[in-house]
Amino acid sequence: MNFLDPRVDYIKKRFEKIDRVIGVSSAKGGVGKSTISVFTSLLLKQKGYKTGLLDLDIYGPSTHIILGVGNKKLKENFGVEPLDIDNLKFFSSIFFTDNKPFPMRGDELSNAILEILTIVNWDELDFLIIDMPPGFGEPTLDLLRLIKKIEFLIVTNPSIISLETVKKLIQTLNEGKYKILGVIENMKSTEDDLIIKSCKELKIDYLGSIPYFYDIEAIFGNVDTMIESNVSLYLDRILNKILT
Amino acid sequence: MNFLDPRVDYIKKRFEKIDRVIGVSSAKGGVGKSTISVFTSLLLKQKGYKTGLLDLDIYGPSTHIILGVGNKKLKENFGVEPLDIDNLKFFSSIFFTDNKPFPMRGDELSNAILEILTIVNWDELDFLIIDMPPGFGEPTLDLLRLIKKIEFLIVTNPSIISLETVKKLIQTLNEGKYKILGVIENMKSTEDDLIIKSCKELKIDYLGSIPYFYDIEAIFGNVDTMIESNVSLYLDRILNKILT
Amino acid sequence: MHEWALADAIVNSSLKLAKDKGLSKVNEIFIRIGEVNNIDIDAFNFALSEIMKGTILENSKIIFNEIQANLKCNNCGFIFNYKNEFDKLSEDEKESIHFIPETVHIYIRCPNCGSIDFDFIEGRGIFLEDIK
Amino acid sequence: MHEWALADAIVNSSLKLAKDKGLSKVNEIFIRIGEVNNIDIDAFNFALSEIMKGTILENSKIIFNEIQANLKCNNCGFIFNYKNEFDKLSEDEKESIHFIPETVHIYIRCPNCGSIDFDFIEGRGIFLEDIK
Ligand SMILES: Nc1ncnc2c1ncn2[C@@H]1O[C@H](COP(=O)(O)OP(=O)(O)O)[C@@H](O)[C@H]1O
Ligand SMILES: Nc1ncnc2c1ncn2[C@@H]1O[C@H](COP(=O)(O)OP(=O)(O)O)[C@@H](O)[C@H]1O
Ligand SMILES: [Mg+2]
Ligand SMILES: [Mg+2]
Ligand SMILES: [Mg+2]
Ligand SMILES: [Mg+2]
Ligand code: NI
Ligand code: NI
Ligand SMILES: [Zn+2]
Ligand SMILES: [Zn+2]
Repeated sequence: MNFLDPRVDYIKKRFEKIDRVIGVSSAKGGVGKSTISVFTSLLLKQKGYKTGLLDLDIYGPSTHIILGVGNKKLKENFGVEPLDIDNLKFFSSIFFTDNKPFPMRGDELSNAILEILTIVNWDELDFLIIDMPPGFGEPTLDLLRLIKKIEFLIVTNPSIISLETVKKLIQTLNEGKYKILGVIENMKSTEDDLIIKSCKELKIDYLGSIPYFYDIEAIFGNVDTMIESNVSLYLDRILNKILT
Repeated sequence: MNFLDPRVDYIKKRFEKIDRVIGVSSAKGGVGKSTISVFTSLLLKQKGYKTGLLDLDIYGPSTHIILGVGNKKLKENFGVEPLDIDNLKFFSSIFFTDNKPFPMRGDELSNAILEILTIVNWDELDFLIIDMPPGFGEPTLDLLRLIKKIEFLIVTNPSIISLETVKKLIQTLNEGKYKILGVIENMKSTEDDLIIKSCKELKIDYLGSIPYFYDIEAIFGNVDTMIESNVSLYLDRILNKILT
Repeated sequence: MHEWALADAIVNSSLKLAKDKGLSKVNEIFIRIGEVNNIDIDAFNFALSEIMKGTILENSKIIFNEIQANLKCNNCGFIFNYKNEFDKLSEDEKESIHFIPETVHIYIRCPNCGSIDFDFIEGRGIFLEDIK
Repeated sequence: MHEWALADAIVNSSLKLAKDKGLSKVNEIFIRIGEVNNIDIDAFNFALSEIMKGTILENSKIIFNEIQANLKCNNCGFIFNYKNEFDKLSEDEKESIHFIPETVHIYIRCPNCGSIDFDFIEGRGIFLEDIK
């Protein structure tokens, strides 16, 4: 079709009201993107920033589990309003999927993402944290295309397998001259410096590490405990580096 | 286009010569799909089965790292021949990507997958193990569409987050009446029975667990050591359940 | 009424297009509406006219081109009409599709083979066709 | 020569189509070849005639319809000709694309904006157009 899709420009307009858009990415799965997205947005709102959290992992949404949010009906107001969780604005596709499987091909996924970016009314924000899915498909390509000011917070664990994919992401972002805030090494349990060394080689900021916490899931769902947790302690030091 | 894509029927023909096609899946990332795919195929070929391993995680291929295989030129013979690793037939897109990032939209990914299924000449096999990417997009949908006899070996770790996505995969496969071999609980480090219980509820076979091995990556790249390792010891017991 | 956001997006694009076309006044706006979006046309129309007030679009005639939705199954090739399947859904399911049309993949199956793997051929999305 | 596999696939589909059409002998086979696949036509032709031997396709005339490849950038909208970009590649890169055409996403960039995010408009793939 050669008709004008009004979403493309409207998304740009919506995002003008958001100061900083941070994509939490790694291209690799299971490294802690969702966990770090949630804790990051909780810490930012705790510091008084107007903060939003958008779960764009539509095949495998997880942030609602970490936050302990069930199905809710969202209010409508120039689109739909994100859920307000004690001042954190939160949107996940689960509000429309009844938490059912949502299999679809990439062009449909892209359409769903554009629709979400169009209709969710974040209003003014200091930070929008976007929890990204693994891979190099539509979610990443559409954000790169639509939100040029997006900054990337890259997450890896201390594994050669994750590192391999993370390197590819960094290469792609560098080539497109996108802003990379740096790398967080999550689930660190030894003094191994594989990731630190690789960051040096790649000329990327190594922002710090978060230890492997055996029982991390025990605090999921309890926002206050999460903010007071050791995870937050470590993450807070890291975030201070990117808040300047 | 309304022209006939000869790949669709040809893929079905190629797969007629393969006895059992096993997709190692979870829809969730980082749970050990690639690790289990590699160890499974090594164990099967060790038992004397004609075995192939296909890495379909084209955004984040990992099996070559676990196997310790670098860039190779494949032989051509009615297509391209998979690499022969001491009798294991192995194909990964990395042989054509120079290990560079391979970002693309889903329809292109689908095309790449169809091309690979068309040109790779597995010849006769007892088992083809397919390492699946996370998500619910083209790789899964195309396999469901093209290879009706595919069986699924589902991998999760002992996490509520992974379980949530794995449940959705099982629901989708059940609905389509695809064969599910069962669930492997990988990286188990406590006696928690979350996964066992959920398998009962879902009426899915719980095949067993593989412990969390701190230094698992130390043996990656050394095929003989991998076959002799504790990982293989645990996995072997699991595989015996699906070899009957 | 999330129709307000969609109307706002259409107005935004119409103003841009008017600029590109060098128009100082717009009299007609042609909007293509896919059946799947299940738009409340009255609400949409009202939102449009409110948002257009004070712009060069004010008082434009809105011409809606409503497109029936058809789907094609990737598994069996069957082409099917959306409406028949849609009518079977609950109000909540209909509402989800209204907000995110791709949720059809959750709530609808190919009536021929039961597959989840189908695509829209047409009838999805809201587009600005033209302005005059 | 991986052309053998592609030829085998075309023969496979032609035989099926002949059956569907109720043909007892085929005389002409129309094949659409995308530029991106960079097929060695002589080798392909040879493979086809060898594989067709002893079937109702034997001695058919093969009519190739070669389609130029054009790409469209999703980032900036630019439409560009594939050939110009292809000519700049190394032999190894060309060979990768010959096997898996989508590897263009690795080796080629939008000449206007440098983006990796472009799609084929046409000129990718090998299709059976018709048989007679
Ligand atoms: N620092 C940590 N220590 C221990 N487990 C963690 C840590 N961070 C995340 N996890 C766990 O690891 C798994 C993957 O985390 P998740 O945030 O879902 O990753 P991703 O979003 O990258 O797929 C989850 O089960 C989560 O509970
Ligand atoms: N049983 C295990 N114990 C410890 N680490 C493991 C185990 N299985 C896999 N891993 C590690 O976990 C990470 C994810 O495994 P991987 O096979 O890449 O998962 P997936 O393919 O599901 O993304 C890798 O770094 C791998 O080395
Ligand atoms: Mg996640
Ligand atoms: Mg993997
Ligand atoms: Mg489609
Ligand atoms: Mg395309
Ligand atoms: Ni509405
Ligand atoms: Ni060839
Ligand atoms: Zn169907
Ligand atoms: Zn471009």
